[in-house]
This record gives sequence, structure tokens and C-alpha cells, in this order.
Amino acid sequence: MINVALPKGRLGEKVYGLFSRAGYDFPGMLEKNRRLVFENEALGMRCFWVKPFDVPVFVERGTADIGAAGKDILMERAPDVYELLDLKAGKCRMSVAARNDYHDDPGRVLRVATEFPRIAQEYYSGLGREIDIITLRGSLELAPVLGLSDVIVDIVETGTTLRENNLSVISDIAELSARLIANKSAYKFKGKEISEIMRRLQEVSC
Amino acid sequence: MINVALPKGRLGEKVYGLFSRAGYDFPGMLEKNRRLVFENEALGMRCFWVKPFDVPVFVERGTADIGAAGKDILMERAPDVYELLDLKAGKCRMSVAARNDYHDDPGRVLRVATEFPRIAQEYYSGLGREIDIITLRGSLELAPVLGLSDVIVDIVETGTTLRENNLSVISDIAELSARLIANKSAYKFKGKEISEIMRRLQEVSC
Amino acid sequence: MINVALPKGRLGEKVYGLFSRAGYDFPGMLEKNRRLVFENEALGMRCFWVKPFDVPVFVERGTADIGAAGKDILMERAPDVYELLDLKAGKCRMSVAARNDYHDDPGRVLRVATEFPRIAQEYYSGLGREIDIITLRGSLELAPVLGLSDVIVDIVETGTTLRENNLSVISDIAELSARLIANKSAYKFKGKEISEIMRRLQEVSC
Amino acid sequence: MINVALPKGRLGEKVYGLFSRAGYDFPGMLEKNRRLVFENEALGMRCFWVKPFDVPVFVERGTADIGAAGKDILMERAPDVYELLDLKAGKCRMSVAARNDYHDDPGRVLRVATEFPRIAQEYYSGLGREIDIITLRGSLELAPVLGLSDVIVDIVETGTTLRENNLSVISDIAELSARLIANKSAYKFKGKEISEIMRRLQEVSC
Amino acid sequence: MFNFRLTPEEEASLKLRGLYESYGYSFYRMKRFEEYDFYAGRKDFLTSKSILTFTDINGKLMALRPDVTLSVIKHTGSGKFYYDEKVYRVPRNASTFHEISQSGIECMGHLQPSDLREVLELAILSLHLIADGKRCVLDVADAGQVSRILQGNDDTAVVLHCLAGKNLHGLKAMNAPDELVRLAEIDSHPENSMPYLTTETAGIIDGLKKYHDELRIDFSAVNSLNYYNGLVFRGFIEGIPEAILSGGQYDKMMNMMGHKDAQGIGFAVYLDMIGRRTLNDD
Amino acid sequence: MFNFRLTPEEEASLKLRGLYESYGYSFYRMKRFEEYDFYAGRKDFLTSKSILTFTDINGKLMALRPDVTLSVIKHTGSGKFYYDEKVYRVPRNASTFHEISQSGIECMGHLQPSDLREVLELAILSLHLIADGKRCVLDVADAGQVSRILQGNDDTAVVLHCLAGKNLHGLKAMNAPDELVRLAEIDSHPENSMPYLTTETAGIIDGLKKYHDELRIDFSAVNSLNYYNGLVFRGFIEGIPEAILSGGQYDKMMNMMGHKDAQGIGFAVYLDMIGRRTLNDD
Amino acid sequence: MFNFRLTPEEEASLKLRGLYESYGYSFYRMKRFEEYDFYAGRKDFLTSKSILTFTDINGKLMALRPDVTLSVIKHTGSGKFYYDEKVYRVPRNASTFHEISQSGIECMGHLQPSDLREVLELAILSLHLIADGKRCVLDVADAGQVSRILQGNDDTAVVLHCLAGKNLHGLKAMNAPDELVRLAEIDSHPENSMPYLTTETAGIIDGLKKYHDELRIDFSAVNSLNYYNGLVFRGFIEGIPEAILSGGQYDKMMNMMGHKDAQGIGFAVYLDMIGRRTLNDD
Amino acid sequence: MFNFRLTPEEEASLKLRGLYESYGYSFYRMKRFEEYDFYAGRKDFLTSKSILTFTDINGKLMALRPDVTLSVIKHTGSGKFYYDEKVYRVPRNASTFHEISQSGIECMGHLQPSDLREVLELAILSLHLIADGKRCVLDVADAGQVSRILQGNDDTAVVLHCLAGKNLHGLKAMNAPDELVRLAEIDSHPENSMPYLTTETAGIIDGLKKYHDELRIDFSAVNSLNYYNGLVFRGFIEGIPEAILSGGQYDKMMNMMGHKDAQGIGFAVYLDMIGRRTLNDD
Repeated sequence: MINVALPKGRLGEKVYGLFSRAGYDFPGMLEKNRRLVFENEALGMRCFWVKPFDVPVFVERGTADIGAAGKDILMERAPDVYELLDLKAGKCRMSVAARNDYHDDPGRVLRVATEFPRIAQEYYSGLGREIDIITLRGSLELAPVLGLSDVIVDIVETGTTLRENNLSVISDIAELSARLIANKSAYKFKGKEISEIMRRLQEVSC
Repeated sequence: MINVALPKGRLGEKVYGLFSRAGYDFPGMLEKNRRLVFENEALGMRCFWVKPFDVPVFVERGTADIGAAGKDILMERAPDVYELLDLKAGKCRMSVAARNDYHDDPGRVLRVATEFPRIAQEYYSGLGREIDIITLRGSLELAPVLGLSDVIVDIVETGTTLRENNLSVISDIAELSARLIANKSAYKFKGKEISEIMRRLQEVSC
Repeated sequence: MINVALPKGRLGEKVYGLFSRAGYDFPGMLEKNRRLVFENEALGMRCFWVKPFDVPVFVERGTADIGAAGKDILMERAPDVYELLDLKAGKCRMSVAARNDYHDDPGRVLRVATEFPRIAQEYYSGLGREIDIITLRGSLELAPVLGLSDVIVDIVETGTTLRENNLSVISDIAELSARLIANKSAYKFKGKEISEIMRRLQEVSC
Repeated sequence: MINVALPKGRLGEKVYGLFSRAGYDFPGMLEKNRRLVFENEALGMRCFWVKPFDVPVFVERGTADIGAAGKDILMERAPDVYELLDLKAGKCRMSVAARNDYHDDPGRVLRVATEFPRIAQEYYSGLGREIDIITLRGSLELAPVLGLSDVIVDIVETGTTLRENNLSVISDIAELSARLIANKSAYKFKGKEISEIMRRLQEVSC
Repeated sequence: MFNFRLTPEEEASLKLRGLYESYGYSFYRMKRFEEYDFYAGRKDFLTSKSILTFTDINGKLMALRPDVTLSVIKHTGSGKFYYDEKVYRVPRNASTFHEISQSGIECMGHLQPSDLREVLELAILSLHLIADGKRCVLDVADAGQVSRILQGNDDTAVVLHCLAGKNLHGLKAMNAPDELVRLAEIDSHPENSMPYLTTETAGIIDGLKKYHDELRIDFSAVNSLNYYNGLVFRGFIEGIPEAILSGGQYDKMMNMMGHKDAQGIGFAVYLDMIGRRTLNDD
Repeated sequence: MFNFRLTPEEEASLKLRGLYESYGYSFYRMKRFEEYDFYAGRKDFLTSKSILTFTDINGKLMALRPDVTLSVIKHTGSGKFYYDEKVYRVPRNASTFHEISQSGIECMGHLQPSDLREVLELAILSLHLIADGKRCVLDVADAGQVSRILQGNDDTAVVLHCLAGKNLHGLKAMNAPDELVRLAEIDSHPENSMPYLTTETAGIIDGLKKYHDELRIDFSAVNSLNYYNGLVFRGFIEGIPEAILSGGQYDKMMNMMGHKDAQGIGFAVYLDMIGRRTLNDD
Repeated sequence: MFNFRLTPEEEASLKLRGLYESYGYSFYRMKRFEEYDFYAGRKDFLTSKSILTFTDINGKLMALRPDVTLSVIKHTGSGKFYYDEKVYRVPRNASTFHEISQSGIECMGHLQPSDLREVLELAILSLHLIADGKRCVLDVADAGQVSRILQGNDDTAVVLHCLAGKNLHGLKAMNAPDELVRLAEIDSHPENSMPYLTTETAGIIDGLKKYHDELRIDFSAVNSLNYYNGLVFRGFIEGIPEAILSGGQYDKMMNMMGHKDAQGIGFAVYLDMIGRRTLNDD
Repeated sequence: MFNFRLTPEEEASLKLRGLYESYGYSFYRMKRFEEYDFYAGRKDFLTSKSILTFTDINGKLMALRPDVTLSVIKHTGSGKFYYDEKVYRVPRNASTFHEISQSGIECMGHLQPSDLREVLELAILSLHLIADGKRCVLDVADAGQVSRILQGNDDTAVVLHCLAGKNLHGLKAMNAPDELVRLAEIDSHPENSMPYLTTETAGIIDGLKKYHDELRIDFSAVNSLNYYNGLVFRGFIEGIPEAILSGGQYDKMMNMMGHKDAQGIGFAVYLDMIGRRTLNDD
């Protein structure tokens, strides 16, 4: 039995699309219902939706054998798992943004709002810059607009939201997209099945 | 100018309903759009949506003068703000739940999955019980079902989801609902306006 | 076999006087020679000279079953031993002394020179006074005379040396004299012998 | 005015001998009396006896401008002073000694008795050997003889005492003799006088 | 005297020292660190629970001062002192210890109403000195009244939490004493709230008429009752999101620390907040 | 079962576990470290004042267990448990923390005289197990008697220090109560000392007749009265310079930690001392 | 010998000690704690970066052993040793330090291929002893090959991260050397992967034929290259989510620590994981 | 500006700030604490080996600044800065950490001889400012010369110890190079010692003629060669037993910290010593 954890939301649905194109269907997955686990006896697989940030937790602890997670979340959580495949879904960037009129004063401690404190911290440590992190769960753009922070470290897709709020990207930190991850121990003992899933997903992704 | 932070999502919309019934309307608030801040010149007020968990951050740091937050979040974040009013919206409970067939072994360290680590920690410290916390962002029910944790500490409304997954409430921790909070300093210098808002919301809430 | 540790120097010789008056003689003890251990087969006892400060070490670790030590050293070392008898020899006091013209400024950290840092520290902690300790091995009077310290904590017998150097006692800390001490474990298994020694020493001391 | 600290005891008397041969006499220095400070107006010098271990304290803190101390004490105290001259008096060695029948077991923690804990610690750290130090003030030979310690780190002159107690030197740590030391700051401002004293002592020492 | 620029914090602290000396307060400098256990047993007297601990080279577990008041009490016990020290705290929402400039005064001994009034006045003047044009407010309350109402009450902790949060619904939900609810509801302008105060407190407030526009009687200023009795107060400056000044009367603490039948009152100014303006109104 | 050599300490600890299980004690393993403050307020219950502290990655100031009893009380509160843990202490005369193997038992709940007798018996049997042929002795005293005599006495601390040191001249010098002096002077053989004991204690001792050659009634075993009431005892083995076993009845501590009207008694065996023989008789 | 139940961890550790002694390894016990600085400079040799530090009463900054290997090297330098200690780490996803039972062996000196083979065999036998019926696997790789390929490469850190994560797309994206990509892609069954290995390594693996069903040649076992050269390996047991055994050849570390031209190899078994089964298959 | 008395230390530090600003140095304030490991690898750059460590609430092992220079280098890397901070050290002969006021300057970048001369001048002027009438002396030496002489020498540590102690007999006993002995013996008056210096150094000293009565060429000022090259110096004030000023040129440290081909020079003034006069002449 292979357990699969998929991230709730748009990205997860794209990824589930790949799974079903690859022949892995889980009846009811896309319906609005209260079920948590969707099993496909024939395939010997079980699938469930979890919050994007939680996918690495389920896989690393072996509750799920494999899962799909955004690279942003893998960078933030740094789980001890195998990153088997770039699913190419949900491409975007992790960037630093600020008000168009923002001017940095290196003498001050920089106030950084972000949903990814670890990524932000590592990025600025690399620059030898001291920062204060304000961790938010979303609506990051509000932070610089309302003066809560100097800059934000956030995911940028089209950049439209930024533009419309007189914000602009200062620098990029990384390229992002969904990845297939696997629990290391599971990979040892369910290697054949997992490799097969990889193979088929590879064909349909891109 | 009074700045108001409201929580995105169902609860926030209920609360916004109260605001507009109380005569505080912010054109465009409910439309799907990319705007972040909704101003009402006439009222001298400005309103914005933030993630439920972030409301206390905006209010405590004075970026918002007032805001609405669930009691669960106030318990978890314990911000240094005034809790001016029980808006009575979104009533539910914070509870401990486990599999119906779960039997506790006091000799073992209890594995607790939750989105509210602080609440869980304080609750179990009170019982003198040692626990390991697994922090998740949602889909808590999966944890005991898949054996990731022994119990969960989570918000329970109707309890249907629990029942359908053979889980049941073991004990309740607190009664929850939305509250009106205010920044302490703002309250000193914008007291008149804030009191008026309180008064009007009180009339319409309940 | 009972092992006895006596302190080198004047006090030790007085104490040895008591032992021999009590019928415990160790041939050669008082002669100038290089021998370390003096045995008296008949008595089943063994005696040796050690530095006054070291007596508690030998007794506490059981190398000596009993020993004689000044109360000052017992206060400073606080060994975990039985203090069986006041041998009444070498009576004097532990005192604080300073220049006759010394005036204290409570606002400053007091500089205390002493051979007994622990006694000094405890005494001044009791007074809630902050001090810097300068630990010396002797010639304490020099410290205040040459301005190395404000006061000294030291043993005072007649006080003549103080007077001759324009120093005077400010306050007394404790009454001192030689004591008979015993190792706790030795006392359990050689209790009879040790009690007999006590009895006889008691008769001759005073 | 130059202040000179000399160590009480045999070594100190040898050193004072050098001073007087060099023309620095302090009337009364060698008499039995209660005086602490011996001044020679003509020379503009003042001299006093202190315990050997205390000489570095008086010099480092500037209470004495110069002093004489054994190399053993300089190694143990490591004061921040100038070591201007080897007075060649009191030559001996710092050595490790043990019972003749002693066999080391590298697997055990070595019990080392010594009056010089710092020297012992540094010596054995150098060998990567873990030790327990038993600090004593003297009569070190007793420690291995009575089984209080495995070895001792102590000063050895002729080695007779060791031989007579069936102890022998295992290894040597350093060559020792008396040294002339000076306070660094005093040397800046009383350099001429101090150099003259050096010069004259050099002539008579050896 | 100095041909160079001071930082805003430094300037404020020096101005405050000038103010306090002009009122006869003498300078107190901490000489050493205190042992951790000295604070451990008195944590709810401290504004922040996290204490920076380290083990000294003599093996003692020490603390880097989270607070100055306790040391002033311990080492003096009576007199008028002011200080200007760095303290070490984890600011709210921070994840590391910060070194924070703090000034403050302590007035200890057999205190007269005039002493209390003077300290309140100095609190207001301190706010003026650093407000630099902005409006300021001093919340004042009487912890003694609250203690009297709550003595023997089991839920004191919860009640106080509601009181500090102006959480009236909470108070009512748990059936807190009406008398307390009334204090929580008070209209904060001195004139109107006088009747609810004890005569002593009223007298003191009355003696500060010229500051009434900046004074508020507000019982949310009451937090712990373990150490504070009598007056407690918090100072705010427009545009700074948190209280920048905090103080109160700590007779109980005086007694616990062995200064029988002596009183004490004082306050601290958190200079690091001077920088912390919010932009939400520009 | 094991084809290899255990260290003397390991062997002793495994033997003791066998002994305790055979008496119906169940194994207790510490799961986590306790916060330092948990011990800070109870330091005189600990045999060593120095506690190895560290700050955990969550910022909490923690302690490496200086003691196991307190945790057993906190996390269980009743029942019969034994443990076999490493504890962290600075042995007397050492200048660093050591990791020390300690075994012990705790018996908590509504205790009968038979429970107390059993614990004393287990103490003696534990000594037998590790004495390995050498003679051993168990000093027993009744802290309750001492408390009764000293209640209201201001110099309790000093008096206890003298008592623990068999310092009769000290006791007399400070005019300690005659009754106490008598206890300090007691001839330690059970038979002769019975009359000085309470009937309960006497009863228990009487029930241990077959061990009377190894039992001593010796009030120097009494140290702190803050936590111990009733029986206290220390075990010695010939040739080992310090007590290798130490225990007592800590009903007060039980109550302070919220286990109302429950009693507790237990002891610890310091296995590291097994190695510490003195050579002074070879 | 013992009439009582041991915990699963204890039983495993005792069984392992029996195994190691039967192969001529002698018991190594840590005597003291090491100074923090001893580990500070070698952090990437440690499996966990967080080190439990405390200041000893002599003022020295000490560490509670995060690892045993470094001490064995420091205090012995050659020979065959096994240990059975508690180590102190923050397990992944935990927020506090845990005390963890760890057993392991170190084989140091002028090593022959037979020594390396023996250590790999002991690793597999250790897995058998604790797997208790479940399947187990030992991943083996040759860090030396990787070093040779990557020498002079600037992105070594990133490349290794991809390698350890079986992240082929990452490797390709950054144009890692084809030779490395090939190693990352290897089919892990010994027979098929032999050709890609050095003759020495192949020889050793060949000598372990009877274990080939449990052996995998898998280069994701390679992490740091700073200390490990030659063989590295990880052991897994079905149902336990993480590697329960980890080891490798650390000649470089031997040299850095002053044991010139000596080699070293060893592994650690994390006994605390025995309890950590996942339920996802019931 | 201030109607009140400053402490002697405060006054000195403010005067120095005035001096440094007048020479175009800008104020540097430390924003945060550094991690302990930042200092751990550079201990012999620090004047005191004991570092006050604590674990932050995020679990990081931090240090309370034992030194400011390293942070200035890390966070700036070039420019002219002065500071005025508290540092934390165990003064010689003390048994606890003290909080010590320290002022100082750092001049970094592509330095010209004129920069070096300016720093030496500022060192002397700093001494004047605090000497308050007493005589003062600045010892200057060239660590570069010593390095050149000692390169490849195995006993460098011991030789330097002798050099710093003016221990000529020691140097001779160990057959130190004659050239070094000569430097150790130098007559310290600039005029006479010029010939023994490099032309660069001589040039700089020559440019400070008006201070020659207070300048000494004294190679006992050289301690560590790991970080310092070029000029090193120590400042003394009559009646204060230790050096109150200490500085030097640390190009090597600049490079190690990633500022390739940049130089650095600076010094620190230990303000706490102002109080430390000795009475031995009254």
C-alpha cells in the first residue's frame, strides 16, 4: 500500500491532474466532501489532501510514502526526504519586494515580513545583513504598504499584485515549482512501486 | 483615520456583515479583486483583509487600530491588546479528540497534533502530562486516523467530521467566537471613535 | 588501625601535647626528620603531620580516620565530617580589620584581602554588601597598609600586630579553636576506638 | 620610591642576600620583629616580606613595583608582569612522582595531588590525559604513600625525601629558580631606577 | 560640552537624568550582575518572563539584569534614586534577546502623598521630554482597590487578565464582582472618575490638576497584585504602539525584601521604543 | 544471556533492579528534562546545590536532573517505583560536573508502618548487594522528633548543622534543648536506644530485629527538616569514605507538590562510589 | 541472571554489546564531558547541529556529548572499541533536547580491507539484531569516488545536497559532472552496480555476498566530504521512517586529530528509533 | 546642556567620542549579539579568553561581546569608525564576569602611512584626555619584524611569551635568534631605536616627533602574531597598574574575514581602569 500526500489548493489540483493523467485515479478526490482518505484498491494506493506546509511532515515521518510539495515549502522546512522529480507544475519565484519609493539604510536593522522566515534569514545572513523578521501567513503586500515592514520575502507569479500596490521586486532568491518527494525508508522497501510512479509522472509532467 | 484588520474567510465575512449592518461599509470589500486596502473617506476609516492568524500582529503593532479575531487565535498568540467586545460570530469549541478506540497510556509521551501548539502545551502542562507536539496547518483529523498522532487539539463546530472518521471529543478546552480587539496606544488617542464603533457593533451583534 | 592527621605548626604541636598527655605517643613526631608517618603498633594507631588547610581533605576522603583542625579551616572548607570535640587549644577570633583612619563608602565595591575567601564572602553576603576578594596566603596586614585592599578578614589573637600597624578590628566574625574531627564512615566501623580517644582527649583538654 | 616584595622563607632570604650584596640594605629585614615595611630613605626604596605565592599579586597590582618569585609560582599564577632576571637562587625542578611500585592504567582517571593545580592540569592536558586534581598545601609525599592520589606534581630538590618514602620521579616538567619581576606600568615610569637594580643584581647573582 | 551628535536614545536618557537630578534623585549604577535565583522567585514582577542567564566562571547561575528596580531595593532600601542602564529582554514578537536602554526612578522609605504625587508628575514630565511634540497620556489606577475587591477570589488571575484587556464580556461571563466591573467601565477623565477612587488617591490626582488632560483613570493599568498595591500607571505617546513608561507602588515587594513598614514607588522608561513609530497615518 | 563483562556499576544497578522488582516495585524512566525553576525552589531537598543548567532550543532554562525523586513525585504521586538513571552533580571536592549512576526507590501513597519497614529492609538489602563481603551500617533517625523539639527555634539551621556533625560542644555552647542533646548522644545500638524513640518508630525498628547488628539509631542522619519528617537514614560500607545510600520520608514534599494527605519515602544509592575505596588499611 | 524485564532499548543495547565483544571490540566508556570548542570546529561531522552546552563550575564552556566517535578518536586513536552511551540531540522536528541511547563501534589504526568488510558485516548484523523479523537494508556508497569527481568544484555543497536527495533534476539543472549523475542513477543491487565502483570497494562488497539481498549501492548515503572518505553507509528497517544506523570511514578526521597515516571507520545505532514505528500499514 | 554630574568613565567616554568625531570617525553601535562560534575560532585575537555565553530563545549559542573590533570588521569592512560600548570580560584576578566600558576606533580599507600615523596620534591624544595631568607612555612595536624573524620557528609561542615578558634570560636559554634578542633589548627612546626599525615604521614614528617623550619603541608590546602584523602598541598612565590602551594593525584578520587586500588598524581604551589607581606612593 502506497500512501500519497497531496497539497490542498490550486497547486495540489494541478498535481492531481498529473496523477490521473498518469493513470492514478482516486474516486471522489475532487468532489466536495468530508472524506479524508481516498483509496484505490486496484492500484494498492491511498491518497489524501493536506495543507501545503504539512506535506513534508507527513512524508518525513513516513505517514505518507510519497507526496507533492512546492519547492518553497521544501526550502523552508528542509525535510530529510528524497526529492525525486520536478513536476514542473506551479512555476514561480521566491523574491524580495519593497515599495517603489523604498531606499535602504544599511545602518538600520531591516524589517522583513514573510511567510518563509527560514528562507529570509538564510538569504540575509548570506548578505551579512541584520534583520527583524515579521512572520505572516499571507497578504504580505500589506506589510510594506502599511509600513509594517521595509521589505517582504514572498512568492511572485505574475507580479501584477505587486505593481498594483506600487511594490516592485528588488531581487530574486529562487525558482519554484512542485516536486515529488518520498520518505527515505519507504523508498528502500517500496522502491519498485515508487519508481514506477515516478516513471509515469515524468511522462505526463512538462 | 481608523485602520481595521479583518480576518479572511468565512468568519471574517460574518464579521464584515456586522460592520456593514452597523453602518460601516467599505465598497469593494466583498468583491473578488486585487485591492488590499478599502477606504471610506466619509467614515474616516480604512479596512483590510489579513489571514486570521495575522490579525493580532497588525493590531498589536499598531498597523491596525482595531481588528476582529477568533478567540482561538487570541489564546494562541496572546497579543498585548484590548479585547473590547465579543462579536458572538462563529461560535465553536477548542477540544481534544482521538480515535474512538484510543486508550491512553500515561507512561508514554503523548503525541499531540494541532494548529495551536501553545494552547495544547498549556493545557497538558496543567495536567502535568508530557507531550510531543506535531504542528500542522490543517486537516488535523488525518493525524490520528493515519497514526501520526495519538490525539489532536483542534476547533470543533458540529463534530460531524470527527464522527465520520471514527474520532470523538475526549475533552473541551475552551468556548470560542470572534472578538473585537484594539491596539492599546491607539485606544488612548482614538478612544472616542473606537468607542463609537464598539457601541454600534454591540447593537448589531447577537 | 586508626589514622590521625595533625596540622603542622604551633597549633599542631599543642594538639600533639594533648594526645601524648592522653597517652597517645608517636616516637619521633617532634624530632626534625624526614619521616612522614609515625606508627604506634601497641596503640594500633598511625599519625602524620599535614598542612593545617589539608587536614579536612585527609579526613573527609578517609585517608585519615580522625584529625585536628582549627575552626577557621573547618568554616572555610566546610568538610562533610563529624566535629567530635572542642580541643580548646589555640583560641582566637576571625575578625574584620582596617586602617584606623578608614572610612567606608557603601556605594563602592569593597576590596577585601583574606586567606579565607569563603568566610569573607558569606559574611558580606549576609550584609548584602558587594565585595572584591583578594586572596592572599599571609601577611594580611600589608594589604590595607599598602592600599591593596580596604579591609582584611583574618585571624586575630592578641591584636598587637594590628595596633603596631595602625590597624584595628572593625567587627568579629567568629570564635576559633582546634577541633577533633572524624571521617563519617570510619566512625561507623571504628567507633569504639574513636570514642575512647575522644574520652581521653576530653579529660586532658581544657 | 621603589617598592620591593620578597618571598618569606629560605628562598627569600637567599634573594635578600643578593640585594644586600648588591648594596640594597633594609635595616631590620632579617630580625625577628613585627614590622611589615622596611624603608631605606637613602635608596628611595621600601621592602616587605610576603608569602611566596603572594609576590605576583603585589607586583601585578602595582602595590610592589618589583619583586622576587620562584619560577614555579610564576608558572602557576601566570601574572601579567615583566620577568626581568633569573636570580639563579633556589634551583630545583617541578616533577611528577609516584610510588616505586606504581603502574599506570590509562583507562582510569588519574588522581593527581599537587600544590600547583594549573601546572598539573596543563601538563596532563598536553598529554590528553584526564585527571582529578587534589589540591594540597604541602606534605605532598603523603598522598601517594597513603593512597590519597596516584601521583604528585611537586618541587623536587635533592629527591631524598622521595627516596626515603619509596617514591620516585616519573618525569620532569620544568627547571625552577627565583626570578626578578616588575609591574609593567611601574617599569614605564620608574624604568631608570629598576634597570639600575637589575644591573647590580645581575652582577652579584650567579 | 560635546561637539558631536548623540543618538536619540542617548539624548533622551541624558535629558531624563537632568530632570531627575533636578528633583533631587541621585544616580544609581548597578555594580554587578545578580544571581538568577534572585529573579526566579519574583518573575511576575518582571515585564518580560525571559531572563538572559549565564553561568559565571565561579559556577554561579547569573542573570543579565532584566530589571533594575529589584536591585535598587536590595542594595539600598530607602532614598530617591534614578538609573540609566541597559537591560536585557526578549521584546514581544522578537525571537532573540535585545539590549535595551532603560531609565527610571525609585522612591523608597516612609512615603508621603506628596512623594507619590511627585513621582506621577515626573512620569508625565518624562513623557513630555521624549514625546517631542506628540500627544501623550498617563493611565493611572489603584491596585489597592482591586486587591480589596478580589481578596479571597479564586480566579484572580483570570479576572486580572480580563481587567487588563478591558474585557468586560469576559468579566461578566465569569460573574466578576459588580464593583470591579464598575471600575473597569469608568469614564477615564479624572473629573468624572474621582468619585470611584479612594480619598487618598483622589487627593493625589487632585493635586495634579494642571495635567488632567493627559491623565486617565484606567484600571486596565493593573496587572499583577502580588507586588503592586496602591498606584499603578502606564505612559503612552501618540504613534508609539506600546506603553513606553510603566510604574507603580510596590510596598509589598519592599516588605518581602526585608524593608519592613517602608514603601516604594517608581517607574521605568523604555527608551528603545522611541524609534518604534508606526507609519499607518502618513 | 550476555556473553560479556559488565562494569561493576552496571552489574550493581542491574542486581538492584532485580531486587526492587522482586518486591513489586515498577521501573520508572525519566522521559524529559525538567525546567530549572522546578528545582530552584527546592534546593535544600537536593544533595548537591550545583545544578547543571542549559537553555533549550525553545529558550527554556532547563536542568539536567540533579535528582530523580522530585520528578517521580511530580509525574506519579503514588505507587511503588524504582529507577536507574544518570544524575548530574558536582561531587564534593570536585571542580566539574560528573555524570553519576544512581539507583533508588520511591514508595508513595497512604503508607502503612509495614511500607516503611519494607523500605528500610530494602535499604539494608541494597547495601548487602553492593558491599560485596564488606561490613555495612544503616544509620536511622526520626526527623519528626527533631522537628517537634526545634519548632519555633530560631537557630534551627545552626542546631541541625551541629546535630549532623555530632558537634555536642556546639549544641551545648548554644544552649540547644536538653532533649535534643540527649538524642545527639544516644548510644546507637537499637536495643539501647529504643526508649528514646516514638512508639511508631520503635515498632518499625523492632520489626527489623534480624538486621539489628547493621542498624544504628543515629540522629546525625537528620539534615533538612523542610522536606523530611519521619524516618531518615544513611547507608555506609566499610572502606567507602562517604554514605553510599541516603533516604527518608518526605510527606511534606508530597503535600507541597499537591499530593494532599499522601506520604512518601524512598532512598537513592550512589553507584559511582563503589569504585571509591580508600587504601589506608593495606 | 536478571529476573526482570528490560526496556526494548536496553535489551537491544545489551545484545549489541554481546555482538561487538564477540568480534573482539572492547568497551569504551566516556569519562568526562568535552569542551564545547572541541565540537564547535567539527560541526559538520555531527548528525545534529544543535549541541547542548553548559558552563561548568570552573567556568569552562562544556558540551553534553552530541557524539561519541570524536572522543574515541581523541582519547584512543587506534584499536577496536564499542560504546553504549546516552547522547544529547534535538531530533528532527523536535523543539527540545532529548537524551538518546546510542550504541556503536569504532575501528581505528592501519586498516585492511578485511577490517572494512568486518565493520560492514557488523552493521548488517546489528540491523538483524534489532529488526526483530522486519526487513532491513544497508545503503553503501564510496565517498572517495564522489570527492575525486567533485574536487575543485565550487558548488560541492549544493551538489551533495542534490545527491543526498536523489535529486537528479537538480543535478542536471546545475550541470553536475555526468560521472556523478551516473553514480546518482545507479541501479542499487550490488551485482548490477559493481562495475561503477572502485576495485577496492567492489572487492569488499564482493566479500559480503551472503548479504547482497540487504545491501544497496546507493550514493545518496554520501553527505559531508570534509571528514568522510572511502565507505559511507546507512541502515534502514522496514516501518521505521529514518535511518537507524549510520556510519563511514573517516581517515581525514583521524589525520586532522593528529593520528597521521591512520585510518578509521565506524557506525552508530540510534536505539531510540526502535519505538518509532509508523502505523500507516495497519 | 546637562545640569548634572557624569561619572568619570562617562565623562571620559564622551570626551573621547568628541575627539574621534573631530578626526572624521563615525559612530558605530552594535545592533545585536554575535554567535559564540564567531568568536570561538578567533580567541587569541581577544584580550580575555573567557567569553560570556548564553543560549538565546531561538536555541542559538550567543556571546556577550568580549570585543567590538571583530564585529566592526564583519559588518563594515572599510571606513573609519569609533565605538563606545560595554564589553563583558573576566578581569585578571577576578572570579566573575564584569561589564566594562570600552571606547575605541577602527580604521579599515586601503591604508596609507598617514592613516597609521593618525591612529597612533589618536592613541596618544586619548591618553592625554584621560591621564588628567599624570604622565603617560605609549609603547610601540612592529609585529611584522618579529614575524619575519620567527617564521618557521617551532617555539614561536614560547619565544613570544618571553618577548612580552622582557625575559631576556629566557630568550637566550632557548637560543632565540640574535636579531630578536636585539629587538628585545632595544633602548626604548625613539631617537636611539630608529635604526632597528623598518623604514616604513621609522617614517611613521618620525612623523610623530612632538610626541617622542611619550613614545617608546618596546617590543614587549608584541603578543599574538596570528592576527597582528605591522604596528602594535600599548598605552600606560602613571599610577594605573595595567595598560589602559591597546591596539595594533590587523591586516591578516581583515583578509581572514573576507576583506581581501584591505588593511585595518585600531585600538581600544579600557575606561574601567580609570578608577584603578594604586596608593603605593601616598
